[in-house]
Amino acid sequence: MSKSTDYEPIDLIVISLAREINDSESCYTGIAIPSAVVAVQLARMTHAPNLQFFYGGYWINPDLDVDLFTIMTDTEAFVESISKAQGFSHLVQLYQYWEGPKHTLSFGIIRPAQIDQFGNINNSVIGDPHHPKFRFPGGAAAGDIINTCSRVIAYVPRHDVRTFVPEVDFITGRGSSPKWRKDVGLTDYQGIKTVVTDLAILEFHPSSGKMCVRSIHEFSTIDEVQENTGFDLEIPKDIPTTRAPTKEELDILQSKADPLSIRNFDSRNR
Amino acid sequence: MSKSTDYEPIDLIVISLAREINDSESCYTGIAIPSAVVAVQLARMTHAPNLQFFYGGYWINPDLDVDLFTIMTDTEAFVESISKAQGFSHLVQLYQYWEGPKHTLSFGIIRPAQIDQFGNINNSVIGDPHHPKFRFPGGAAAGDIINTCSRVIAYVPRHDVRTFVPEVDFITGRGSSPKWRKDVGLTDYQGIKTVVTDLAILEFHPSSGKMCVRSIHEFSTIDEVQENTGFDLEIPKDIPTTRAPTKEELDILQSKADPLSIRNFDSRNR
Amino acid sequence: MVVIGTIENLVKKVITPDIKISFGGAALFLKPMEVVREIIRQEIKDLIIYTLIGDLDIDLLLGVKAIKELHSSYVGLPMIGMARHFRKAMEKEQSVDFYEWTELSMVRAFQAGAMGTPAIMLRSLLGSDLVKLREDFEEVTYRGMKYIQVPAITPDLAIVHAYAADQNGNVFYPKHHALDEFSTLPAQCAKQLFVSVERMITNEEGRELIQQGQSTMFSSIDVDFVVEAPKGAWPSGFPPFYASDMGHIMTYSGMANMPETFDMYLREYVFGKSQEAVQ
Amino acid sequence: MVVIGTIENLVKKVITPDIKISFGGAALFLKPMEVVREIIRQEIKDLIIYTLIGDLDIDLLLGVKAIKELHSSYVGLPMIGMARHFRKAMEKEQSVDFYEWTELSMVRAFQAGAMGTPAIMLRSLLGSDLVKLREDFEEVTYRGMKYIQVPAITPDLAIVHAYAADQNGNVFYPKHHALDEFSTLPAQCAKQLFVSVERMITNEEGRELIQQGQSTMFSSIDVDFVVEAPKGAWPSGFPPFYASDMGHIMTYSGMANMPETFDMYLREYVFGKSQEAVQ
Repeated sequence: MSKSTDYEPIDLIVISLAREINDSESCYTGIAIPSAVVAVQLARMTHAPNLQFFYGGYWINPDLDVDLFTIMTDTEAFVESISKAQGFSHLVQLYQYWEGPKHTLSFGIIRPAQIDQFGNINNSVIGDPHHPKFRFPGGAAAGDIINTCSRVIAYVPRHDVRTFVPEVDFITGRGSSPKWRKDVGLTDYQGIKTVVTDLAILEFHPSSGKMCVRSIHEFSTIDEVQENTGFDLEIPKDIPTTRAPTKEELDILQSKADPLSIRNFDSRNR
Repeated sequence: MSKSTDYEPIDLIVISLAREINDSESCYTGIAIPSAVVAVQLARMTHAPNLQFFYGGYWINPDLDVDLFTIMTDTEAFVESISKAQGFSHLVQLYQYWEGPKHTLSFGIIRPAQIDQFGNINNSVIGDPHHPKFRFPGGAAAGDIINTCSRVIAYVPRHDVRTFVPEVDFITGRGSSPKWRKDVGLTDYQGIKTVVTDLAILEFHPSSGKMCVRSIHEFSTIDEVQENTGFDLEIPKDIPTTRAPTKEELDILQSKADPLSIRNFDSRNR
Repeated sequence: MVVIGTIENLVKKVITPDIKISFGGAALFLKPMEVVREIIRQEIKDLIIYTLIGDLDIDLLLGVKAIKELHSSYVGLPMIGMARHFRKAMEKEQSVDFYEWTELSMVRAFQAGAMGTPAIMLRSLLGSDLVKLREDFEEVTYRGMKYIQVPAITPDLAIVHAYAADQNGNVFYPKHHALDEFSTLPAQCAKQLFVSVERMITNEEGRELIQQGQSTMFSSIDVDFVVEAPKGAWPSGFPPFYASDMGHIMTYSGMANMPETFDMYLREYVFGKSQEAVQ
Repeated sequence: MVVIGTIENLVKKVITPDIKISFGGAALFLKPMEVVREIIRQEIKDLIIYTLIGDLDIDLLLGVKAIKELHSSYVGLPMIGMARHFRKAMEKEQSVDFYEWTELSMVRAFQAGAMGTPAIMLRSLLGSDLVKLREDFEEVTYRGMKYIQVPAITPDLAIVHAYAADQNGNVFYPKHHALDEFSTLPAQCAKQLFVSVERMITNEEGRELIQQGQSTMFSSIDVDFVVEAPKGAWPSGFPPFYASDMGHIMTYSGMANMPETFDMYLREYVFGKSQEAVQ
């Protein structure tokens, strides 16, 4: 890190994720990837109060004023939240928004263990799947979300060559390739559109589908980003700097959206 | 009718249906075929108090002391019955007992509009299905029950050549043919085992699968049965007479199982 | 986002010719009868209807020739008798394409639609001539066993009647619910959901219902259109609020017998009186 | 007919080697943990387990080598980190056949099992290498569209934890229920159902719960075995009664790291204390 800042990289990750969210969109977040949960609540507390979202497959638009982790882990807050949610769903109803007759969810958020230059993700294994060198926990819904939400936002808490590989060892979920999506009839679902890391924000070239740099964070350099990426990134001439967190964003993040700092689970584990 | 009795033919139909039911079996009855509903409740009120049954896809073992029609049509009885049922089901749970991982229901009861010598039933159409001469209401679950309950009991309120035909115009549900059931892998479901009419009780020969007479009612003759059947019935040498209703059966039927005489809907309509 | 409106306005806006509609309810229970009457009042035609067990809803619509294509496992007046206009439409006028399903196959096709799977295998249809009438029912073999594969049902719109809706569009169902899945099954497979309710309530009242143990039958996010229609299932029943009005249905059955008396029925019970007066 | 018994007796009677079991709950919520501990106490091995999201339940059973074949979409300790014994079993010992599903494909396979359909088509698995590892996942085309067809899951037994059961075997769920379908999905596809409950109640109390608006999660007719196990989901959570015990799960995560400390964990929390003392 070449510059010191008054926030942590994980704060910028969460804030950048939140900025990818537009008001009145619909989405789903799992409960096991902390920064995604925090980012959604931060977006709701700032610019996206009308986000339609399922939390834990149950609450629809849960309490706007309390951090979401508390709802799941504090039984009193759980009961309290029931009277403040806009509605209640059932798990099976949620799955109807993945594949079913209802409208498609606008976006989902995932955390890949490996991602390659075409946006394929691997949350399964490194090495022979039957005799793995490294076994990840598994994709859970990541593969489903890539093929059922209109777009997907990925985040990577630690940008390094272990995560950013030329070709994933195993495709848990198929990438952004527009050609493949056309061939297989999945054009309504664009795959991963954006990858937010602790060094930069990445996106995919609309026709080639290859990963390129959208912006780098104020405390990182383009060399640092390229060094920590296992393949050649497409780098624009003038590289924008990721907009730094505003004081308001940081305040709301720290005091309301994530007072228990559950986002730090993401920087500790991977 | 050659003899006068102190009961109506429909009473003997219902009582004979009830006698086909064994205690502790499991079953389903629809709510639209009155004599089936009454027969099940009569069986529960006499010799089968431990019958496991779904009523209307909702109650499991509903009130043993009230007629079932009242539960569906009297809102106070409906609410009252909730506290007396042994359990509550959901429609979709019921369908898991038709096709699903749970044990097979012991029997179902159906009312065919046409039935042939091999136990095929037609509740659909007479004539060209696209330009029917006569359109029946449709099979509802009759076809499903034949292939998903261990055995099926059929009843025919008016035994005549319009109903008992050599070959049905249209197979709404496939008959008892042991060979066909073996070929298609449905041997767990025997199809129709018994047909109770206002003249006789009929069954199917275990190997040929052809309809034969089990007993004739005390007020009918074998000639009458054969005349009103559109094909040659196998008739045993000594034809048993259907056991007449006992006084207790008649009393319970009239006073408790069906005080509103909904079984008469069956003798009025067909 | 949920649109809340009057039955007149929303029926006019949403229900158009050639629309594929699934109806909630079954067998003289929980039919969206007031919406059916409004469809007749607005003279909307060429409907494609899916209903598990059709009764007065279907017979009325067939009587005014509003249905072009019909899918059901049974159309009749349970306990009472034949559905006159259904028979007439099929036998004499041949004015409707009727597709008969078995009850289970139709339920499975609703469930397949809800899951977004295009077709589903089941066994209970084996041996039935219903399969022969349908190009889209296929006999298939999976791991050596025979099945009939039927296509999913995916209506444009489901119409169901329920108890109450709050201003967000959460739809509530009475505490001791029964028969609710006769309405949720045809609703979950449809692209949009139109709900008539006994009464509109405030969000505050909705929260109180939840506190009292009512369940949400549909969540705000699943609902598209809501109208208030007190006693909107009548003459079909809505336990525990009101029973099926068997007397009225017998009256209907008699009046449906001849065109003159059916016209009288329509004038009296569909066009003639305001909704309040009927009930 | 429902059999009500002690956890010791019924686990011994029902859970045998090579049995295919689906677990209710997911992701540190509503896992049948006391039954898992009893399986370990009785040293039952060679289990075939299906669970949507595996966590401590799976990691404990893998730690004592009780699982022979495992189906799940994810095995880890959500928020906290890797499941140590899962990694060890896969990477070093290769002592378990693990079949990774996606969450949706596993849900659809549970639903297919419940419906008695042998396989089901879905699209979200398209392009995934998970398909290549499975002979029983097939790419199929229906009406010109590509799908992956996965086989139904049909376990011999489902084990779930719930709130209360009456003497008929009706199983109740708290009024403001959440997450219940994480348990009903794996239950409805199984041939038999084993339920542990926070408390046994009388039929009279069951009726009172219904009057108060509780819903029956499973009906008597669907339930085969019932045992009482107060706080039986601990340390997974059962809102609104108790939260996931994240502190304990972190302790576990540390102690699972080495064989010696894992033995201490087992002595302390599985074998060492009576059920009451743990909670």
